This record gives sequence, structure tokens and C-alpha cells, in this order.
Amino acid sequence: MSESGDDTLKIDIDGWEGPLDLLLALARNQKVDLRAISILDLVEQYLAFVNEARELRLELAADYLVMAAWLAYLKSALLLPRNPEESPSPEELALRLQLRLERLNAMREAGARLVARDRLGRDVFLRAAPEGLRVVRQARWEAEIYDLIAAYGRISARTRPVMHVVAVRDVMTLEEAIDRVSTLLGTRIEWSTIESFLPEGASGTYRKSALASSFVAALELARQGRLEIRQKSAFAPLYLKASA
Amino acid sequence: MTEPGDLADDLGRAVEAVLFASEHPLSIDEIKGHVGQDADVRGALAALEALYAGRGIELARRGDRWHFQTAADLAHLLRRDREESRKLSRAGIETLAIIAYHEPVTRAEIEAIRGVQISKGTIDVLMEAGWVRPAGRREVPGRPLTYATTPGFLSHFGLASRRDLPGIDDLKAAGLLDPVDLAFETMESETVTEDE
Amino acid sequence: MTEPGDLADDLGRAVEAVLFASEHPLSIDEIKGHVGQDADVRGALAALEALYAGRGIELARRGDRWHFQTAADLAHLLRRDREESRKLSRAGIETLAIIAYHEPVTRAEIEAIRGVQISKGTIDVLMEAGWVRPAGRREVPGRPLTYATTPGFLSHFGLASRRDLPGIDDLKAAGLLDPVDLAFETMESETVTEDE
Repeated sequence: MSESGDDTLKIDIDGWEGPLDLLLALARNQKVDLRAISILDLVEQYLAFVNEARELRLELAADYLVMAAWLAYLKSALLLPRNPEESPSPEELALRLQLRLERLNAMREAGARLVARDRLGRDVFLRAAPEGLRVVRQARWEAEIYDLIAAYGRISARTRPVMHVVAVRDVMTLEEAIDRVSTLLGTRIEWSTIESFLPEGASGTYRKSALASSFVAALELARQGRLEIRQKSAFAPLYLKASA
Repeated sequence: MTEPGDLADDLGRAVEAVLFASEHPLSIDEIKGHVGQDADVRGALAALEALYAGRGIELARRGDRWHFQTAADLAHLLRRDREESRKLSRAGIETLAIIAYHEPVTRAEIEAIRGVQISKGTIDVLMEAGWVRPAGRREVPGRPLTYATTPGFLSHFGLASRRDLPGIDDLKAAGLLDPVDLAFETMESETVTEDE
Repeated sequence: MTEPGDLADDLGRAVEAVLFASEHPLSIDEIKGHVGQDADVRGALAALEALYAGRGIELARRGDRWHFQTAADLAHLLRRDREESRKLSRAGIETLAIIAYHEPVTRAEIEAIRGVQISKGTIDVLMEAGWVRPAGRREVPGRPLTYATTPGFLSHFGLASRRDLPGIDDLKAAGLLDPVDLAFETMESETVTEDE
């Protein structure tokens, strides 16, 4: 890299990770706290480095040249009389540069401290073949007496033979109605409503059954010519009378 | 009694660390490969063996190889039983109820009563819980195994004996029969009557 | 100097064996799960720590968990070629440090601190090592992915938690973990005060 006979110049461009890295290295060369570095000196050093590289016709990456141009601007702004209208001020730019260098430096040092720690698998080792701890899970089954009894009740209800009980219902059969109507008919001279043929005091489903059976009995007796049926209009009262 | 200080020499520490970090028991030659060919590894092993004697960790020799192992009498500590409480499934509780009310009872009888097949695991769970035991074979074709409840069953459910299990009439009186089933039964009988 | 006999009590042996057999660092509660809930595990650990101090194996504490490991100064005896971890590049180390101290952090933020772009491979190497993981997206335009460290990072570097990162409190106090903009605003307000 270096020209023959010039052993003082050491430029190893591959060693730097960008312009900020180079600036940090130069700043650390000032051997003061980064908060106290001279930005102007730093700019001078950077520009000198870039100029040397150019003289050696080293190919610098574009970002080094961009940084050089920016630093050259910063330098002139810092040296020239201050223009209060200018924003951001050159002092602000210089301060921001310094803050960036501090942050990069902090992380570089933190990284170095981190990798210098006793590292597992490199500096310290765990037991390579531990017997291992085993947890044997055992189920402790829970059930309550209520659950047990209720379960049995459930099975019983589900599997008990189903018995169908047919309730005895109070009805008047057709035969009964025919007997009744034909007997009562003899005692009636005038037209009588069908309801008057029902048993006295009949109510509820029995009355309905008696009414229906008596109606069918009346139809049957009319068919036999033993009685006559009269009704003035639909749903009007139904009258029965023995045939003349 | 060996003072730990005796072993605080570099070789003892080195052999200790090498054996600890090794995946396999190591021969003296292999240890030398780590700590140096001229080291008195045999002497260091003897010192370590004495130092660890009676401790929770022991230096053990397997043939011509050495390794650390946990003391054999502490093996029970390395296995830890953890109880987890689990609720019986519906199939489990029904099967248990049938066994309790009908014991001794065969699997086929349980299935006939439940109206569904029971899986192998169901009875296993009840046996694991300590509530059910095999109770001999029934002397019928196929000699099926019967099941009955255990004293553990009685004590878990707070029963003095099986006679303390409420009868089916008690269940009905207590309203423990499934109301849905009962309601369905009632409706069904009405429908049948009306059809006639 | 502690006599080995002091520790030959059952509890010391038990804790020693349990820690030795475990594949992972154990908390005091976990140890109690093996040696008994009422045991003075803390006392036993302190005794073991003293007993092993300066030996080839050490009792190490990581946060609230304990494990045995080899003494760091013996690393040269234990390094095995196949386990020789690839040396991290400077870019890798810095990127890892930035992620650890700033997490969760985006790639752009890492680049802003380093002043250069980071190649795709740099974060890949850290993820492959198991030290860095994607940690969700930041809800800003572009929804960039953020990165954070893993439990594997902590244990590899012998850290109980991120609070144990070397110098993190000082860096925080000095504002060196704040972005430049924020630090600048802070300084500017101080400067203004000084100008007056």
C-alpha cells in the first residue's frame, strides 16, 4: 500500500468501517475525553488523511469523499465570522458530530467488554453429560360423591324401560249415545236442542265427548228415520224431534 | 481427612474441570491430552476420589475411564413426582357408578347398562385412581373379568360401606334423575295416548 | 478453610447432586421441589459456593438460578476445536452491543450509530448464534423490523439479565443510549442556560 521509501505513512483503508469509524480513531488519537476533543483538529486530520490517500492515488470509497467535503465545509463555517441567520449553526453541526462519535465509541467499548466476558461454551463449560432431572407427573383423580350418584341417576333415567301408561279417559261411546238419545227422544214432544240430551252436570272433556257422540247418534237415528234434525243456519242451535 | 487446600493445585483443578465438561468418561491418556502429557493424572484422580468420597457427587471409575456422577443413594431426588389433580370424565364417573352399584360386574354388563361401549382407558383410569379392582372371573363362557370397588373408593367418597350409596328411589326423590330425560319421557307418553 | 465434612450433611449433598444432574440452571424453588420444601436451600448454596470457590468447578449464580460451571481460567484446557466459536467480526460485535444496549432496535438505528450500512450477513450471524431475534415491527412508516437479544445471549455471556450488561447504568446516566437528536436538545438547553 505504501510507496517505497515512505515507511511513515500507514494507510490501511480496509481497516476502517467508514468515515465515522476513521473519525473516531483520529479523535481517540487526541488522547482526551471525547467530550473535550477539538473538532477543528479532527477535521484537519481527516482532510490530511484523505489528501494523503489521494496523493498515493488510493481509491477512496465515495462516502469518505462526501465526508471530506462536508468536513471542509464545516471547517470553513467554524472559522469564518458567524452568520446568525444560518441554521443549523456550524457549532451545532460540530456538536452533533461529537455526539455521534461518543455514541459509536460507547458501543465499541461495550462490545469489547461484552466479548471479553467469561463466555459459556468458550471460557466456562457446563457439565456435558448431566444425568438430568425428571419430573414424573402423576394424576390424582378427583370426583365427588354427588357426581357419582348423579351419574348413576343419569344412567338409570337413560336406560330404564319406558312404560307407556294410557290414562283412562271419561268418554261417552257412540253406542251409549244412541241408546240415550233414542230413549230420551220418546219423552220429548217439541223440538229440543241437542244439548238438552246431554247428561246433567256433564262438563269438561266428558261433555265434549258426549256432545260429539250424541251428534253422531242423532245422525244415525235420522238415517234410520227415527228422528228429524233442524238447524236454521250454519252454527245455529241444532234441534231434534222424534219422527211423527 | 483431605483438606480442600491440598487440591487447590493447578493439576487437581484442571482434571476436575476436564472431567466435568466432558461428554464421556475419559481415560488417563485422554485427560493428559488436555492437562499435559507429563502430569501425574493418576495421583490427581486419587486425590479427587478421596475429596469427593461421601459427597453428592462422586468420581467414578468405569474400566479405565473416569467420570463424575451423582451419588447413587441420591437418585430418588433426581426424580420428582408431581401430582396433578384431574377430574374424571363423564364416561369415567358413569362407569365407576355402575361398578359401585352393581359390583362385581363385567365390562360387557357395564356396556349394556351404559348403552355405549367403554374404552380400555376408562377402567384403567379408575384402577389408577385406586377406586376399582379386578374381582375375579365370572364362571360363564369366556370367563370375563369382573370389577369391584376398593376400600380406597369408599374412603374417597366418604362412604362407610356400599350400603351407604343412595338407592334409585332416593335419587328420584332427591331430583337427581336427569330432568331432561324425565321431561322427554312425560311428553312421549302423552303423544302415544293421543294417537289412540 | 471449610472441612469437607461440614458439607457431608444430607442437604448439602442433595443440593449438590440435584444441581449437578440438572440440564439447566435451577432456581431455589426448583431445588426445593427435589430436596424438600422446608430445606434451607439458600444456606446450603452458600456453603457449596464457599466450598467450591477456587476449584476447577464453581457454583455460579445467574439471576435467581444456580448452576455448576468450570472455572473460567481453565478455558484453555477445555476448548475443543469443533466447538471453537467463529470469531465475531468487529461489525458483528458492535452490532450485537448496539442491539443489547438499545433493544428493541431497527436496522436503520443500528446503522445510524455505526455510521455505515450493515450487511445482511452481520445480523444473520448473530441470529444463527442464537443471540439475536426479530422482536416485532416498529409502528412507524415502513414498519421496520426490530431486533432484540435472546435468553441464549444472556446465558452465553454469563448475564442474569440485561441490567447486568457491563456499564449499562453509566451509559444510561450519561445519555449515551439516547439518540443524537435527543442528546443534542438536552445539551442545547444546558448551553443556553450557560450562555446567560
